[in-house]
Amino acid sequence: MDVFYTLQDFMTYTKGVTYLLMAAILLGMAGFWCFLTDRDEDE
Amino acid sequence: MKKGKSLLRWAGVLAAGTIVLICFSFVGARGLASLSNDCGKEKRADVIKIDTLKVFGDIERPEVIFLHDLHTAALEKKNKDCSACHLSGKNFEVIPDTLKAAVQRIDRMSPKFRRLKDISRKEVMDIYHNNCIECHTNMSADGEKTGPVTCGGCHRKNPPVSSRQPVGFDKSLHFRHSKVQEKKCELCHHEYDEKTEKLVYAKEKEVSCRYCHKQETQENRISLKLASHLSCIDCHRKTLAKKAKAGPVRCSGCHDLENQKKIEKIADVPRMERKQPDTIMITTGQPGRIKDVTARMDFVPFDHKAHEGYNDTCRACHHTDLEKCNKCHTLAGKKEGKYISLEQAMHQMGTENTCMGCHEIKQDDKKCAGCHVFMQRTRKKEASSCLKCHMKQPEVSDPGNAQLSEKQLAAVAGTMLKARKSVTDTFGDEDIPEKVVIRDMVNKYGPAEFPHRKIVHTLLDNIRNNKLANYFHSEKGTVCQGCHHNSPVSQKPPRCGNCHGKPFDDKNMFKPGKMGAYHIQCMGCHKEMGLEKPVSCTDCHKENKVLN
Amino acid sequence: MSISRRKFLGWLGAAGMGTAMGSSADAASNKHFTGYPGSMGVLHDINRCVGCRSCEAACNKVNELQSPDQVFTDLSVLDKKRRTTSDAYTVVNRYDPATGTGREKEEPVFRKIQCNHCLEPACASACFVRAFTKTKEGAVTYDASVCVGCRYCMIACPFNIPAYEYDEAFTPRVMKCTMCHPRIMKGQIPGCVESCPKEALTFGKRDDLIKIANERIQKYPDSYVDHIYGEHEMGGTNWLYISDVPFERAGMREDLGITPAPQLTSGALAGVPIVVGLWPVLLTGIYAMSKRKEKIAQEEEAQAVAQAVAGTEAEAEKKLSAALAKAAKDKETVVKKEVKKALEEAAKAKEES
Amino acid sequence: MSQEAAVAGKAPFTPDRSLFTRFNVIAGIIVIIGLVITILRFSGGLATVTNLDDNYPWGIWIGFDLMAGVALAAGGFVTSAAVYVFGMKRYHSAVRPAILTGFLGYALVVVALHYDVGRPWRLPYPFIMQQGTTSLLFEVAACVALYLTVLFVEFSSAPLEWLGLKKARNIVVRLTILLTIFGVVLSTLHQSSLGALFLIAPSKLHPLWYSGYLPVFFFISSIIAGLSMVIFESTLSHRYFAHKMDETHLREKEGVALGFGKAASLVLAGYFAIKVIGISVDNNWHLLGTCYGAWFLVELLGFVALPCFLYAVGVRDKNLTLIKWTSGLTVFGVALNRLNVCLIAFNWHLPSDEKYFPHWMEIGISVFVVTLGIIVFRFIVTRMPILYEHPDYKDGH
Repeated sequence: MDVFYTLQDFMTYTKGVTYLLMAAILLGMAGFWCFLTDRDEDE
Repeated sequence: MKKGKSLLRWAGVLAAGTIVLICFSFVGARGLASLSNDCGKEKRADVIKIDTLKVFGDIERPEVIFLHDLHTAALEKKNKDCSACHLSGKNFEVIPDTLKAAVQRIDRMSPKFRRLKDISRKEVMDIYHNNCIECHTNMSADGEKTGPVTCGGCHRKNPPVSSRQPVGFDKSLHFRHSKVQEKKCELCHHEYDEKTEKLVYAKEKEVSCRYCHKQETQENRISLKLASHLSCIDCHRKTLAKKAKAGPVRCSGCHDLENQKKIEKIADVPRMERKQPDTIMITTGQPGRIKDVTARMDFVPFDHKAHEGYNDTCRACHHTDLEKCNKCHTLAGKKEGKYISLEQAMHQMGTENTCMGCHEIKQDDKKCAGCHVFMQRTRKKEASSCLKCHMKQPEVSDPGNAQLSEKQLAAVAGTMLKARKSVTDTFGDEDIPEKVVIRDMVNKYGPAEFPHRKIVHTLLDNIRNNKLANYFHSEKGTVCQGCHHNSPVSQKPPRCGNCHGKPFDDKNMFKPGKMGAYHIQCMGCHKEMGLEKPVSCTDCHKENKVLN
Repeated sequence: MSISRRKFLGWLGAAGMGTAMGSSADAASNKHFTGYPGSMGVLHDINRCVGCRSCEAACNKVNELQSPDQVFTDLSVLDKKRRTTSDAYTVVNRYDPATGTGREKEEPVFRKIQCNHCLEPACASACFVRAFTKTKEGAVTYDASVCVGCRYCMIACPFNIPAYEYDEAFTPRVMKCTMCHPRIMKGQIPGCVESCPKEALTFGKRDDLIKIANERIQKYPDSYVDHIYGEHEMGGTNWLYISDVPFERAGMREDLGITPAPQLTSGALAGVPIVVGLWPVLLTGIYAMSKRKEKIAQEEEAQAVAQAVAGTEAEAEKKLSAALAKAAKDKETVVKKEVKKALEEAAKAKEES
Repeated sequence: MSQEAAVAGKAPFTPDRSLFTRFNVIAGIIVIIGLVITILRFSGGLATVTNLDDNYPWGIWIGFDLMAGVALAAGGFVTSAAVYVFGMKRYHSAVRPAILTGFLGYALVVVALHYDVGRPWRLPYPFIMQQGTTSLLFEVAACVALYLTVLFVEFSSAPLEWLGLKKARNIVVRLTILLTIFGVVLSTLHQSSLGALFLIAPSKLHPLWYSGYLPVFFFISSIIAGLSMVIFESTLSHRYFAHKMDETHLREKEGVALGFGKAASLVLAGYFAIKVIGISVDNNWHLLGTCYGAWFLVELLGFVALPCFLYAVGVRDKNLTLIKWTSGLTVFGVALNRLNVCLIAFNWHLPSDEKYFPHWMEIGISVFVVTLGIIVFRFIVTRMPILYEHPDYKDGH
């Protein structure tokens, strides 16, 4: 793993990853909701 | 619902609202920022807190702040004197016969207001309320400016700040008083006789008031405050009544900083005579020995007479009584001496109550600081300097048990002190370079001519009449060490450049570079000695014609 | 008076070594950060500074800044308090230590102001294009080529250091001291330090500077306040100060605390992904529930309607059948009548014939 | 109603009137001045039109246009959330105006931002060049950018109906719920982050306003601003565009005012509570005695507690006028809060003569931007199906 000497560097890296994850989550959620509910219509 | 209003108006209102909001907020903000600092309070020297009722338990209202001089002045106008408020106290205190002489001149007054004793809460409270309010109301009835009559008026929440300065009875004052009173010491000095339970005067046993009269009143001795106010003020008052020149009777007369500066000072006060020794031998207390085998160090001859001159009161050294140091400060230290050993009592640094501590403080003098500021305070002193005080004792047969009386010891001390040579010594002018030319900043300036010999002479002149300095600079080359530090004393010390080269060398990071060294040393010294020059670079460096 | 290149490389080498092995111990656990090992800094000894402004002059020269109207040898500018601006990376101010204490005027002290090059720079933490970099040499540098000019760095800086070229129409930049990073990389020392005649500025490794500072403090206890400003302030800075007067008497904030800037915002930043992760769940949940309520409501309604409709149909049926029956009956009677009539006529006709 | 509509119809700006109505003239003048200042700012730099300095890098363009602007544009997400997520269908007619105001609000914020930042053409840099992920401003930027898009899409159904592009319109409508949830998430994030921007400057912002809760304060107060703004805006538009409103809208709008008023009152109460908690956790009680403390109390009592109470009274007595005026007060209050945090209580250590006071041209631009908003709003509502439902799309929901 990379070695960070300043909290600044560390956060730049980790927050960067977090942002990517957040994008993924937002899209994933929408998709998952559809997957979860696409059979509801016929009840 | 109002009809037919045009959007225009509304847009207007919006815009106006915006602008108003913004402006108003910012004006507000500026106001806030400017208002943030609070006003200063008036300062007086005669602020007296009346919280007498505290002796009867808690007080319900804030204590009264009483401005004494204000009242004294007001009463004077109506040519009333202290007796208007203070009852004569002839019989509120037994006056010992031995002090009759004094008493005849003083009829003491109770420092309390309109009473001699605090009998009961109720009574004391009434005394104040009735008298104060009565007087105030009467005066205002006569249309005179006067004090408050409402509760809040006296029991104030935010009293004026007291600028009361403690005042001391220094040598000069003491001399002036004893002169006026034809050396009638008994007028003031007294001590308490256990057997007769009386205050008696003991000749040549006079001590400082503070040795007995402490901060607070103890069972058979009143507090220093009370003692001084009773004696001083009453005497002053009496003398004034006789239309004679007398000391102040107002608070501000003694306790106001400005007035304190006005008090007349006698330059060279003659010695206070009470049969104290001129010279003494500071010993470990081992009776009569000329050398204490357990102490190993030689005793120190001490010029008591001279030091009386250097200090303002005996208390400077004799902090609790006029006994010998080693009575309490023994080699091992003991309870009476707060376990401060003799060694500490004499050598402890960073305090003015020990020999070395006091001597070190003397180095802050402008004339000394130039060199001494660069000397590490917490450094280890050279062993040789110990012997300056712990002088070699004159040879006696069998030092182990040679018996000598106090007097003899003192005499020995005297002779030893006489033997001391206290003259600053240094090299002959021929060995002191006259000028040193420094060419290090030639890229910026012309060479700097350093008037080496002139400076040496100035330094010597500065300490010419300083006995202490002379005694400690009496070896050749000691003075030179001021600048030529960190190298052995020598007629030809190394050049600055030999040690100081490029700056910021991480191998020896504590040593400044050459330019830094020069400027730190020269400018530092000039600053400490309070020399106005140099103001600008060209005061030392020649203007560089080529560059500018 | 530039330090030899070799020694300098030595420094960087040391730094490099540290980087390689040194503090990986701290860094390995991404919890406690001690800054780049062996990073450089400057120690400002306020006690030594005489306010000659040589540093300002040097700074102006080496950074090729716009030269001011008053020459640097003119000390009258010290009469007013100044701050760093877009054409002065550093300024020296004079302070009277007695101000605010009620004491009368005292020997003035001089303090140099410039970027303190924080170990955890607030400006870098605040910049949304990473225009600021904390270099391993210790300097905090600025890259104008990405700067948008939001000036959030200026809001963030606890020392009020960054300045802005407000009068630039097209290429305004944030301006601040760079600790002469370019010079350092060339093996030189910062311009101000080089020019200081009294060595009131000392350049070296931050760790060494702290040693030096402590040495002076303990050697001359009554000439220094027992505190190194910048050792811990705002998580520590590469520019350090020691002084003979309390630091706030020299116009420095002593209430900044020791929390590094990134820490101040980390909490809020940590909240962001949580919101992103859970809000959709929460909201969709609520949505689903309200939808379901709606649905139930609708179904009930539908049912009611159906019943109503059914009721009315039955009614209609009855009516119809009744009507039909009646119609049939009438028809019958009519037929009978006709038959009867016909029979009668037939009978009549028989009689006549 | 009809008669009122007629009155409103007489109002000087209805499109069938000549071009030189009083509104157009004044608006025109403001716009012209605005354009002139615009030219000055972009040719001469910030110094020529602003009083910004090195101690006050942010002026009213941030403090008012951005901070207050974003807060007041919160109506969009609040309403759409209420209607689509919480299924309060009875407020449906309020959605479109709210979305429109929100959209315009954000659009104008972005416009104002172009004036404030040094090199506006670089605004996309945080996304395309380097990502300063540790900066809360990055987070704000990202969310605002995304949310603006979301709002645009949400709003686009109106112009699409207007232009009669059925297909596209239907696609958009089908996305509604997704967009709404997106919108709420993004709003939560950037509304709070606007407050979090100041977390990094504890030494500059006055302790009474600085708090670890700043993000929460900002988010909650933005909801309040959103609710109030909807009431405020509907009042105005009803006064001037009543003739544009269809039956449903006119029928529902009282309900909207009452419902939103009630909600606002409730949230204000909560906001007041957490503000007090904010004081207590940092133990800043003693500061209330100071001048800044007094100012803080003005904000807290005059613009939080008071409107909270007034709303409550208004709702209990069904007093629409009171509710409407209160909405105005509340909007003002939130704006004031933003100014306090961003400018007035900021740099509170500075001596008064060094504190910032906006240049008239700065105010000019702010007014100009607001005016732009009004003009565009008017242009849209007088043409597109905002205050009424497009005949072709009845039972659209």
